[in-house]
Amino acid sequence: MASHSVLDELKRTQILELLEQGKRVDGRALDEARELSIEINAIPKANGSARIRLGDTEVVCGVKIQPDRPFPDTGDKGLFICTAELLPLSHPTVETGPPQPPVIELARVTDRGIRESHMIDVSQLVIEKDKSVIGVFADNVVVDYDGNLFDACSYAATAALLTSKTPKWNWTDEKPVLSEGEEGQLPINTIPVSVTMGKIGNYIVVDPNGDEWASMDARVTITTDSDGNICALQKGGNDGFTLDEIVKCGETSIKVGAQIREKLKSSSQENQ
Amino acid sequence: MASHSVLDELKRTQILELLEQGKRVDGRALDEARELSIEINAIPKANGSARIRLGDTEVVCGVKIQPDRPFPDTGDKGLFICTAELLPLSHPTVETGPPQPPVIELARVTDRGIRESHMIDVSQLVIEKDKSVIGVFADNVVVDYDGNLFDACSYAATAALLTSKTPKWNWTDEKPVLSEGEEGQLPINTIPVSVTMGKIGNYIVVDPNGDEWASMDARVTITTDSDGNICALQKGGNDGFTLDEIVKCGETSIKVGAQIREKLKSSSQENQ
Amino acid sequence: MASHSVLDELKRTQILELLEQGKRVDGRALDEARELSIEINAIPKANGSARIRLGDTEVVCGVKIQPDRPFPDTGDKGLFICTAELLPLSHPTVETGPPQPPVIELARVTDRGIRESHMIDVSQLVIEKDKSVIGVFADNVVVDYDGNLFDACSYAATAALLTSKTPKWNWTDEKPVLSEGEEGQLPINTIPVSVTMGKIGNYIVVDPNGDEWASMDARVTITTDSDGNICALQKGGNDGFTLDEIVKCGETSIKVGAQIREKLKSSSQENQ
Amino acid sequence: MGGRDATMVLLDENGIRCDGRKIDEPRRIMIKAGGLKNADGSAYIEFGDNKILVGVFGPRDVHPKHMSNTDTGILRVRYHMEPFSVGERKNPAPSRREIEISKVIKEALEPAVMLEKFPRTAVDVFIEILQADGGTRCAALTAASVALADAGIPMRDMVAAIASGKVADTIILDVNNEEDQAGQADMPIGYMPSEEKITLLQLDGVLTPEEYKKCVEVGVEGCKLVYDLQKKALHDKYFGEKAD
Amino acid sequence: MGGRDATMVLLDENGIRCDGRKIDEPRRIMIKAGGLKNADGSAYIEFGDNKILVGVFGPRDVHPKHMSNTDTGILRVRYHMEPFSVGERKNPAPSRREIEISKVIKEALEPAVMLEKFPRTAVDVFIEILQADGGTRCAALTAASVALADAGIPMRDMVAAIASGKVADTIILDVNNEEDQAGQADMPIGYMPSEEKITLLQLDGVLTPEEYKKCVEVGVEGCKLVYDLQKKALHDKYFGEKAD
Amino acid sequence: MGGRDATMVLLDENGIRCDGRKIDEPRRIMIKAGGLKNADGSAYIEFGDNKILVGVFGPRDVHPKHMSNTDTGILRVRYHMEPFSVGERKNPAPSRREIEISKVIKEALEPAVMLEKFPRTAVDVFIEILQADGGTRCAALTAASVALADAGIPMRDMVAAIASGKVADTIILDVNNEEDQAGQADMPIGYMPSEEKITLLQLDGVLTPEEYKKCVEVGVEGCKLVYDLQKKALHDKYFGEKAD
Repeated sequence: MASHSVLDELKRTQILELLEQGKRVDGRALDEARELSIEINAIPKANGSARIRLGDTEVVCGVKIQPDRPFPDTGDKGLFICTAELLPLSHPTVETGPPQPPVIELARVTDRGIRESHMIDVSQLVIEKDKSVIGVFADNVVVDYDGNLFDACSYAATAALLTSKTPKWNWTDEKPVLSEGEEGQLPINTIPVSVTMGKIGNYIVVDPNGDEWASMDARVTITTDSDGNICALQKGGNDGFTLDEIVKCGETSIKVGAQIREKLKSSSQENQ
Repeated sequence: MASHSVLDELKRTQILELLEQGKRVDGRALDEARELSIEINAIPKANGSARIRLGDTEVVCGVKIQPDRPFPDTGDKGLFICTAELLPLSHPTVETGPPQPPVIELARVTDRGIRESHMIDVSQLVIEKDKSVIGVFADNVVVDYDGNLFDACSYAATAALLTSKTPKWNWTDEKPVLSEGEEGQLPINTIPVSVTMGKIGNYIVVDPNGDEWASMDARVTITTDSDGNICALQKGGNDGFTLDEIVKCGETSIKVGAQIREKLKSSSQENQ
Repeated sequence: MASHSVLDELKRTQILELLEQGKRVDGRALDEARELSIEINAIPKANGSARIRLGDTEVVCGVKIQPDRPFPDTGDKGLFICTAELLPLSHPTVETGPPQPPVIELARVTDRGIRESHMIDVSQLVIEKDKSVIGVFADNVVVDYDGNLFDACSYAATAALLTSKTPKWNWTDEKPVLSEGEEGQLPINTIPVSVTMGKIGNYIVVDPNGDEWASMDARVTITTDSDGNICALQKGGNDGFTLDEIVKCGETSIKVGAQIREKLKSSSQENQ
Repeated sequence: MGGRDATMVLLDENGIRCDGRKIDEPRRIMIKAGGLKNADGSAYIEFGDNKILVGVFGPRDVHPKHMSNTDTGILRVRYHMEPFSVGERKNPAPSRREIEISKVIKEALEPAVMLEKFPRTAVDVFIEILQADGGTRCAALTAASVALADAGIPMRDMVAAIASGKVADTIILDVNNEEDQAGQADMPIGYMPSEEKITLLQLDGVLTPEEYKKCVEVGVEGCKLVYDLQKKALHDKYFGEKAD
Repeated sequence: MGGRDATMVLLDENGIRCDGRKIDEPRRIMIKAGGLKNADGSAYIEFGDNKILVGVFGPRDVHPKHMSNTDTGILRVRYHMEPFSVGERKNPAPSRREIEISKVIKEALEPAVMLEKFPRTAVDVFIEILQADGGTRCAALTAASVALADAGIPMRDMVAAIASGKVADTIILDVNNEEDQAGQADMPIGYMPSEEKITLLQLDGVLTPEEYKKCVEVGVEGCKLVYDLQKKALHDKYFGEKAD
Repeated sequence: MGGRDATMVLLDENGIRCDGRKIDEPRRIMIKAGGLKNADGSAYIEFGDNKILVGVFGPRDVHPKHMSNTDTGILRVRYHMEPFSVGERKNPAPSRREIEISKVIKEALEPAVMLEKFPRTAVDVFIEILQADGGTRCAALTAASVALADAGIPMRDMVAAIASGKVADTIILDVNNEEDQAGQADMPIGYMPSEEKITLLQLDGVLTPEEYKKCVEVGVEGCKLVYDLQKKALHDKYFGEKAD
């Protein structure tokens, strides 16, 4: 997805010509995300899961919840770790092997968007202070690629977390013992929504698809929370933004984020 | 050993022509293994060891027995781990570096043949339940290559295990303490014997040598125990077997395995 | 720094012609080290540090002192570990990635020179026997390369260790607890000094610079202690030394080492 | 194979297994050909509680070139488990088990694929275990055959796969996770029905010579059942009412 | 961002921060262009207690060749922390954090470097964090720009960088380590003043829409201060009294 | 070198060492040239309780080509310990110690091998430590020289090796494992007798200048003893009664 060919150049020219007329290749408005479909509980044996499609980008997220050791300096907090991986069947250019920098960035941005929103109240995930805590692992795998993995992974993880069931453990004989039959929800504070915008020439488009992603000059991913505040941001790509563009992108992320938050809420409530 | 050259093709043609006359390149019968020579205690500082030659394939196995932590869910069982490695001096094509898939398969098949036979009663290898157990590590290194490493590694490991001396440990002050001067045998239930058969054209030969190994279409390794039962099997190679062939191979593995088991027994008894 | 070009050949010819006249490319005597400048405490947040230049070779060493677990069989001794790394900005040929054999040798020889001199009395670095000890980590990074990293890293580490301040820890509630405000010196027994000599043709030169390093046939690094004894030695390079040369190198290392030891002492005393 | 949970009844007096099946009854199997946009061919299988996705790319160029073969195409297979696919979260690094199974499945598919038809190139088969429930390698091999066919790769036949095994001294078809853990033997089989060739075969556990023969026979019969479902999946995609 | 040490006073009643600075006051910044003998260009920065060394090589050949681009040069950036640069000794293996920051800095520098002027070649930027104190990526980006200029690499502009943030519900300039740990938000910004382009931007922590706007504006103003120091460093080396 | 076990008597009043040897007496040394079928040359050595196997391949092509040298051949050496060769089972991953010793042995062999006679190619020396007992590097270097000669590689001389050292304030020949652990100094030496060149030399432990000189001299004399055994091993294979 990184190589630039003559074909890519032609696509970019076409995309730019359309944008000059206020149009996008797939007919969307500039500030319109693609259709988001959410299948909750796609992996029933996990503690939570979701399989989502954002246009033709498809991601599966499975959540595992299990006892773990706390970090030495935060013995009063549980763990939350969110990962992302590009499966080689998602696109012909994906290679197997250790994750490359773009995938490491994807995983870290997805993780940070959720973590910085304080979506999960990790202070409630303690089994025994300093000794045993609950770890929540949200692992995203990209199954089909058509651009904008940042938002797709974020939505998959959020949908999976909102509908996760967490077991309960008691601290007995110096180890965590599963309390059979007791299950609860994760302690959720807010619903973070990431909105990624691409800059192509002087135009900024929401949720770039694969062709737009290959053509864009820069991008910014902004995560907002249920209060309409901004809680995480990541700029990328090999060009820059003006100050005004960045402020405008903030506003767009709040507006588009609110729509997607409703979608995430309703699909999770259907599955309680 | 994976590359196919014109020379390999010529060898295969010659091997097949001979097989049509009921003969093998080295004069053996189709169901005849090569001569097996066993030197017990080749590495005196190990807890057990054997250096074996199967034809011109040579393998050294050293057994180390030492306290270890049990796996979390099997605190009432000791550990048994068997590995295999192709040393680069064993053949000009062997490369150093992390093990390639054929070597990983070799190690796992060798391990599984012994493990699934329940040769070693790991329930007797507990120092303190859930806290400390005895680990038995049988490491095979291939020193000279002439085909059929599966059986060579299996025989080396079995011969080394049959003659291993295990120290004793007591659980004192929350750690295992060596009990000086006390040594015993490993708790042995049965003697597993692996027999590998190669399919070349429509012929099946026992214990393929290096030239046969490079020429064969498919292979199957079948391990039998002292009761004449079949306890592990692995098919390999890029062709298949008919149902009848597979049944016949089972019978051959029992017959040939019984001969080799006697050989393993007698060489271990000479070394008690 | 390993490749040999026509330019390298020309340089070697020039160096040899000068040596035949008793001269070196930079005007030094054969048994003369380059100027050594030492900046103590270059990294104030570390427990000790030094930035040194030996001619145009520059090394930064930072010392970290922190509680650690002892090795199982030496529970009555603290840890001392010295490393060395070639930063890619130090020379255009340095590559990033896992350390290559020459860097591994550099790190191990630097570590051994200090360790074998017993410079640091690790028996005084115990917080609680068998449970918690003090670890002293001296990490060298090469910032600019002009030959003879062995001595440059050794001097940087020694200068940093001589001026390190060590915190104190008490064993409370089964863990080491920092005793605020108490700081002391490391327990120092002796000052080891490494002297590296290169053999070019039949000439032996002290402290080879980058051009000499690329031209030399063999090298020997000899470390001496404050008593004028020899405590570590490493021969390298793809030629050999006569017995007489080796004995002579020992004498040179004592003589040159004494000069450098004075320099290390005085710069550390200025910074107490 | 002594079984961790000796108290579990794997087979009751009426010959009914722990999950309600009869001894020769496979679990629910659902195969779907296609589904992925970017892969050249794909398949999805649910085999009991296994959920597996397979994508195929190729024939395509090989990099680096010296890995290619001027006489024949090469087949590359990766079997990979998602971290969330098993009980305790799996470490993302490829395990030795995954590497071995990748090789075993590759060698089970090679007799079926006409590699000689595309020299110098490679066909890549990527197997993703989304949820595991015992018998993943058989389910994966079954789905991989369908994905290869979906990609239009020339094939002699498809390989169908299922495990036979032994529980409570009885030979059974399609070993599930509990039976694998607590049972006496597990024998995964891959079979090309029209070629009558066994291309995958493994065994863990102890069998008498008679049981061994029975086990292979029961497995081969099971493969024929699976084979029909493979053909149906391709038919549904290419000739079914929902075909696109 | 709840803050580990809730008792620390990050901003007192007089608007003075924990290290004595005013809310819009940067830490002490010292930039030196050059300094390394072997690198084609280099710079050293002290930014508060950060101490960072940057070396640049290139344009130079790319190995292996297929990594090069016939149309344009490529920029490669490595951000690397020394084991002794942080409180607890850092494991020498590159962390995922270092890999991400390398990428973020690379993408912040690319708009500034005229890569099209040296096709097929690469420029390497090696960033070494000798001592870290919060805001390393901004200090590193600032120094990297100076090192690139010192190497004579053609540039549209330099990128200046600093973080704005929020502590005690107040937007501040140049977040230090304590403020990053115990504060409410940290927003590193990289900016090319003459091009008026933001090329690095990240945010951790919660901001209202108004605070967000303010934070970007404060950061951009801060970058202009840093920019003057970058120009001064180059001037001192090439036109100053101590120029060699 | 303070010695873990201060109570062990390393040298008694009669000048007899812990294993019964005199101070200038080497351990039992048995060298066999040849033995491996596939290697181009090989040797096996028992040196005290050390058991070491060496195989040599080459001169042969180098892959990738750019690693070769048009002017000269290259020598590659790998020193490798089996997991079972030491007291506690060794982790199979190559340790930093093994990498350093590989380099040291390579540089000790290079002066002996006429690399200039086979430009563009490589000679590979694979050293396998089957059982270790102190002094493995000297025993390995000794056997590697014989294996190179057995492979017909043109050589200026063989390198013979042994360690001298210091125990109980006395200079001794051939340091065993206990003496290495509890003694005062260990000095491995590799020497080409006909060239009179020391090609391997290391020292751990404290020596006065006089002891240092003595130690080198004792080591060189020891190497001459080893050298005779090397020549005998080759003679036995090629001219002995058992020669094939």
